Amino acid sequence: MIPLLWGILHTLLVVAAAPWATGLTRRVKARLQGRRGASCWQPYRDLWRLLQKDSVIADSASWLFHITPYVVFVAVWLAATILPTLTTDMIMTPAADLIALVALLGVARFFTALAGLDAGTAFGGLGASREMFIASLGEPAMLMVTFSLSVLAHTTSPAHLVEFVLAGHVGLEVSVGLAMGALLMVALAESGRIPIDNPATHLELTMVHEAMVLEYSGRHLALMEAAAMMRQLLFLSLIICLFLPWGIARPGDAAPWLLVGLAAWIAKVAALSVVLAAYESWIAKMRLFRIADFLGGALLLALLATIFLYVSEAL
Amino acid sequence: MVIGSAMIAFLLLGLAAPLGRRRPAVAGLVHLACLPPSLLLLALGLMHLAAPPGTPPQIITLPLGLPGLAGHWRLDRLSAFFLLVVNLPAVLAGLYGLGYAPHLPRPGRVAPFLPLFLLGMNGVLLADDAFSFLLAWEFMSLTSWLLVVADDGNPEAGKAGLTYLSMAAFGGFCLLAAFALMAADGGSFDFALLRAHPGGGGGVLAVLLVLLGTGSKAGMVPLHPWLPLAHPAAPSHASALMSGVMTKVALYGLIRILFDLQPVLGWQWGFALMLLGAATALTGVFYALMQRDLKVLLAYSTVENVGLILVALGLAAAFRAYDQPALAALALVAALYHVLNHSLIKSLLFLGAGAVVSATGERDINRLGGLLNRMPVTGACFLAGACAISALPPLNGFVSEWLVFQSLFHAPSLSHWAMRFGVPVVGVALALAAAFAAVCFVRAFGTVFLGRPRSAAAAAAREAPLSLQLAQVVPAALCLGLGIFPVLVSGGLASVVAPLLRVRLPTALLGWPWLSPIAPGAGSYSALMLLLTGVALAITTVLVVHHFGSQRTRRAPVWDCGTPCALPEAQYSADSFSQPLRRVFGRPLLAARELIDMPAPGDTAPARFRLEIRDPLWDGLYARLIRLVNRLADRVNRLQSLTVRHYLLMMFWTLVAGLVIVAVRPPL
Amino acid sequence: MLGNTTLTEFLDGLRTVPQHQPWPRHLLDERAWMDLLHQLAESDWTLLGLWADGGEVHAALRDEEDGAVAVASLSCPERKYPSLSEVRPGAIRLERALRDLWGITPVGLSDPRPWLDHGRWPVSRPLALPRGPAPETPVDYPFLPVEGEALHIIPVGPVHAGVIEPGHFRFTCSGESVVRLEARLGYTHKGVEELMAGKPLAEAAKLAARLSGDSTVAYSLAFARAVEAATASEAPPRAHWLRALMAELERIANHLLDVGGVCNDAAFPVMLAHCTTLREEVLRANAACFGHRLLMDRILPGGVSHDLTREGGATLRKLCATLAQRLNILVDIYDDLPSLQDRTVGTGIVRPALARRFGAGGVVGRASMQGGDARKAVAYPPYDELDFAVPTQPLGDVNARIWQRIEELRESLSLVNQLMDGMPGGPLTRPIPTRGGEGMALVEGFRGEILLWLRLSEAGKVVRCHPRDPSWFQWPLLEAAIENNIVADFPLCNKSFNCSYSGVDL
Amino acid sequence: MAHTPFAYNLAHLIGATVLMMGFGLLYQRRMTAVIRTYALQAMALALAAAWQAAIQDAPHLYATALIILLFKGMAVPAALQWLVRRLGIHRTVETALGIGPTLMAGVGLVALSIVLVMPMDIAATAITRESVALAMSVVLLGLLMMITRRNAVTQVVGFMSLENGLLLAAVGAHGMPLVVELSIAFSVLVAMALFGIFFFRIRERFDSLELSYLETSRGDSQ
Repeated sequence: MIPLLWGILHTLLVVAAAPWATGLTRRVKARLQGRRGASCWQPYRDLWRLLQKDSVIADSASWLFHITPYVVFVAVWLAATILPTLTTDMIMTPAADLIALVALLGVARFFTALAGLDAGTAFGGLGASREMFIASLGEPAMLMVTFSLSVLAHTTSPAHLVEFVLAGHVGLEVSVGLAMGALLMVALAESGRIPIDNPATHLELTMVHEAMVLEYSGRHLALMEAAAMMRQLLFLSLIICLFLPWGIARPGDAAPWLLVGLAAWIAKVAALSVVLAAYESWIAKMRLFRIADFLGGALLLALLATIFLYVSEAL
Repeated sequence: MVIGSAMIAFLLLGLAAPLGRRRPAVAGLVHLACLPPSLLLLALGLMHLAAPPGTPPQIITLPLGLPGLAGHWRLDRLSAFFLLVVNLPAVLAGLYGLGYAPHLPRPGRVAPFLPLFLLGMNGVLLADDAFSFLLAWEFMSLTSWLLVVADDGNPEAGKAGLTYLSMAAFGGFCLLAAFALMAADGGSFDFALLRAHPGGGGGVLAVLLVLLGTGSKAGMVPLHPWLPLAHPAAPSHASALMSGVMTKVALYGLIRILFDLQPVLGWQWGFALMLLGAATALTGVFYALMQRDLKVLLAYSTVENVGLILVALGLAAAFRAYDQPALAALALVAALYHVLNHSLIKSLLFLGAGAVVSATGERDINRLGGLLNRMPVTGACFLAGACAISALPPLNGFVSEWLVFQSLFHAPSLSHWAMRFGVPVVGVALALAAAFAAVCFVRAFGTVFLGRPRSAAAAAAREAPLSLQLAQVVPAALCLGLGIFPVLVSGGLASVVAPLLRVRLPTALLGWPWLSPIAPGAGSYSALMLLLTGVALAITTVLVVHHFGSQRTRRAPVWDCGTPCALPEAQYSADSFSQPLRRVFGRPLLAARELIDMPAPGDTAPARFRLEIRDPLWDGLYARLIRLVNRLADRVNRLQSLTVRHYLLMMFWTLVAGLVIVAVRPPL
Repeated sequence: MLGNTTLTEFLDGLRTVPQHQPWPRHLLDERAWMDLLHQLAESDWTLLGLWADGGEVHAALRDEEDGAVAVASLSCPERKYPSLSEVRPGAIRLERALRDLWGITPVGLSDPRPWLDHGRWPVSRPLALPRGPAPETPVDYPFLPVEGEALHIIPVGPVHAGVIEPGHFRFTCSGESVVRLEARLGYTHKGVEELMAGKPLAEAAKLAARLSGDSTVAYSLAFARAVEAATASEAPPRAHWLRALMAELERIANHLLDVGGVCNDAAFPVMLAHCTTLREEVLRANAACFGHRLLMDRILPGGVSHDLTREGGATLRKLCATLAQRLNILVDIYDDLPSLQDRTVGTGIVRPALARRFGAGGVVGRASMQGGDARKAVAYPPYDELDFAVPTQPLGDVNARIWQRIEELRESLSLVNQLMDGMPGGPLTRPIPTRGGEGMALVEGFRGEILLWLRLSEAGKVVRCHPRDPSWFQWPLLEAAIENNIVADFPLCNKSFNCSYSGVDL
Repeated sequence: MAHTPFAYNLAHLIGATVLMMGFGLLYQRRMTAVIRTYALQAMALALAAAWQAAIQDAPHLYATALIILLFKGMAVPAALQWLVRRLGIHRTVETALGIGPTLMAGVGLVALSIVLVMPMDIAATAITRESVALAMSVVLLGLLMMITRRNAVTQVVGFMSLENGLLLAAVGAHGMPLVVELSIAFSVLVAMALFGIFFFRIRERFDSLELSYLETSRGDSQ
């Protein structure tokens, strides 16, 4: 009963905290640019405002366009639910592992791209084409990170990976370092941040994610935006969960430990958001075709991580 | 008994069909008549699979075959499983053909061969000696060739048929030689005897020939070029069978020989198979990504999936060689799961493509678009197929992909360094192939079914007739079912694999809804849990959004950044969609070049764009081979105009050479 | 005779119009015009402008060898004249605009499509004397053809996702590769030439100051100089120096914003934030010294309206010192940021030969080796007394245009200091005599050389005023700059050009 | 001399950072970025030396670390930056092989060095296979960079990164005297001076080539 309760709480937590993390990133970025910036809570207001508006849908769009925001939102939410944040004692732990998580994000991307193509506009296609191009390298890199971690820990389940790390089976392994580097690169790409995509741009021709959702409005747009925020939080949580899990509550811990886990998670998310904002402020966006080098590099890094395991395992 | 009657039914149907070739309705009837025997075989396969473990295989010996040799037929769990794989799509194809075949340009050239084709494929599955196997195999090849060239008005089909025929002949010859080598030591073509003497005779060369023979039929790189020519040339339901089923029959041959008849292979074979599979998967999906013809695209996607299965088979062989039967069973289950999935998905997609083609007359996806609004059932089913083949949960494609990756992730435990380095590289290839597959099907579904129509034909499309719809809805539902209840399927597959590897894979260590084949903590997947949670979250989302937000939806002209443009070209074409990938990977792989001629500003001359794509494999291997053969043929041509004395001389020398070989050859 | 004649020699024997200052205007007949065409094909005279006035077509030319400027006029009673577009492609859009506005047909112009007239005006040929009727059905605008399989079109604008000026860009692409780009402008037509006609000088000066908000000083200066030329008067020396001071301040403010803007379009907003604060300091100094942030209406025919006080001078000197220092920091950031360099270097190359063919000046031209700068070429006061260089860049890419702006910023900062040092005393204005005449001015704005031609009536009112923005010759180059680039890099190219949408559509 | 796994792991992690910077060198396309990555590599190397000093209890390695940090991590990069800016060649890195293929070749080289190291029997020394593999990989990557990058500056950087790999192996080995490291450092100095002269001599060539290479090696047209 208790895991179920925590599971529900955790499910609500990830959806509730996502706009805050995005708001924090935006605020720090604004600060770094010498602006005052909007409050961290502004994304909530934005989403609320969008929710109140009517949704306008293009004449040429099909039913797929209607359901996509729900599919995307639920898929990302589901993925975020799988991932342990404050505790590893989760009801959803056995239901899906990292491969399934990648695939769930793939579902969200698949449908977002289709929705981009649905209205029959040039920009939607532009975004969809670029998104799938980026994903075609990012997703394998993510899978390879999973690969190297699972070779190390003999599991692909995130909760068990956390257990494995916390149990001290793995120290500062070279492979872990390489895998983390790869995951950081993938996370930037997958959560649509600079230097891959610029969520704040107004230049249609340079957009990726924004171009796909250009035709959305009202509640549908709110869902798409919320899904994007949740995706960003998810990747922060993933990095935390795989590489900085300390502080997380474990099965059998008493309730206060859960609060500690919560506090630790929030602190780590905040810290990573600040780091992300700082990094974003000091780099320009890449040329589109340079992304292939970047993510190809991430893929190779993850491959190296797997290869390096053999040397250390042979010790 | 049952098998025999079903087989005879196919045979009679095939023989009877030409009688009514003048009437298109007869073609439909023939397809209808194919249903009962297919259903019968399907039920038979299911029954055999459902039988308790330890049930012996059914063996039938018929006085058919080479003089002095009986024809051996056998139904074991592997055959039973493949009966399922063959006859389920066969039922769908029959259903589909019922409504579809009468509208073909030449229904009389299709109807007789379909039952014969089914006969051939089922025959391969049941054969238990080399002669019967090869007979059925060649029968399958020949009838499928006849289906390819069914549309005699199409010169492309003629060329495809020629390529296919030569490739089939090559494959058949390889298998023949392989069996000859294998039988050389055992002294028998009977599978039972071969099974009794594992590791006998032939060795490396035999395995290589088996690989070439079955690989060429399955579409293994570099023996695949015939496949994207031949599969799409046949009528759509035959394409579905060829692509979805016949490749699986070829893989059946591979599994039968490698895991049943010749189970003593070094890990090197598994390694080679893995690398070949990875190359096949990547090549297939990358070519699929570049195609404009919907059916060719699907055919290339078949190549990709065959690659995936080959990787799993290679892993299984390697695990077995390293004496890790549990992991070998996992890999083999993954392979078989994907065999089943792909046969369903690819049938579904080809049937959908057929519906699109017959509704619009258009196979070029750059001239389609917006069909989801006009063909909702076909569109929804195709979407299900696209999701499934892109390995999206909770559909079935994901389960088999998950299993393949799980077995792959445990492969680094194998101790040889080549394996340790090779496996991650294969992992990268598979991950790339999976991601490309998603791109490919977003592109295909997006350009065909979404957006605005790009041609008048696409704008005037109508939904397919009921039988066609039914033939698509059933596999789509099955895709979902096989995805949601993976434990049931993998449990069944574990029983198929058990006799081959002598170990039974535990598929649900965590309990019923969780697929967890390796260890309780080693990663598990439960589609049902995900689906239920997802539904719960979806309901919550809908309730919250509709309670707190506006519920109104307005329809309006497309916004398009304030510049709606009515031209159909003002949306991405399929070529444009895949251009970034073409630009990054196409340059090294396909020597793809974009030639852009952009006039200076103010110049009103047209700008020009030309794309040059060349297939290095075709140029480098096949084109050279063809030239060589042509040159040889020219030489040989001279033989036709020799005198009688020359002919006699040649016969004499051949005789002497033969005698010398016999004399020199060491005794058996 | 062809080939080695100077512009002055060529036009020498032709009839000259009296009262056209400061450069001569010659009346050509049909044959002389054809000779001119042949001569243009041989020589490298730059076409400075092409405009109509009643039944006459005027072409302003400059011989780059000796800097001689002249206007050639052809009377065309049959409302057609031989087109210059064959020999000077920069004239194509000017001729199309001329046809739309005046109904005068350029014979031999290869592009039959309208330019400014989108078929939405209540009249056609608005400047011709009998105006034409409005089209009854919406006009179809065929874009230039593209041949190739499975290409797609991206129509961008005139409404954009960001708040920028309206312009329509039509890309025909294969995926990310651009096969053809065509711009369609003319969404901001205000009918300025017609508005100017008949206005007294003071009102016309106000209009001139509002032709282009970011170049208000440059246009005011051009107008004032043209008026002074037409009336053969001269502003007092202190006015010249103050005008130059304002012009440089305007240049500094705009270049700062452009440098930041280009970086922002490469998703590096930090640079824009810093550049914007610097620009804000300039604007505040403007407000403190001259009473208007953008210096609008500070320059009048005959002089300037505001004087620079001692405190104002001190403010500006301090401003220059801070700017120079902080600019260096920003330049270092730009130069040291590989991710930014990666975007700008090699992107959007304009070949020097092409820039020359179109006679493009300004930042765009100078970043492609074209050294033209009216401050040097015309050397209007006080620039003849100042020491400054006209930098150029060889490569013509986005990076070159950024560097061009940075170096011009540095020159301008030095100029501001020189202007303060050498500022003469004396009156601010001198009255303009009321008399008729024709005047032309060439003034260097921050985008490039602005040409302004006007004719005054004897009553001292504007009869006809034709301002020609430098963007006319820069816009077409944008279509070439995209060659070999991908769609996603277009905004960067466009921002690095920063052409005026409004200026080419008055 | 029993070291804790933690000590080893951290040493390896630092080594891996050096290796990653080696890949970074291959990935970068701007001269400034290349030099900066090189500086980071040298700093990671200094860290590795310092850590080895701590775990081996060998104070002379602290000196090595300091030398590396000051000389290779700061002085050399600064000199190179100055040189590059002085010559006006801080634009694109000229590649003989595209970035992607180079990176793939790099991974292949790392795999190769691991294969070579695997059968090594080094129980006797404190150097673990992993660190040898790391060092050898860095050396090979440096070589790869020298082969695949046309520009003289990048070749120098490749050479020095190769030499970083040697140092990485050296600091990991016990009992290597300070003199060796000093001599290596000086050898770099000599190399620097030589290459400096070399640059100035080929400057004219750069000037004349700049335009054409810019057009052929633009970022997205590879």
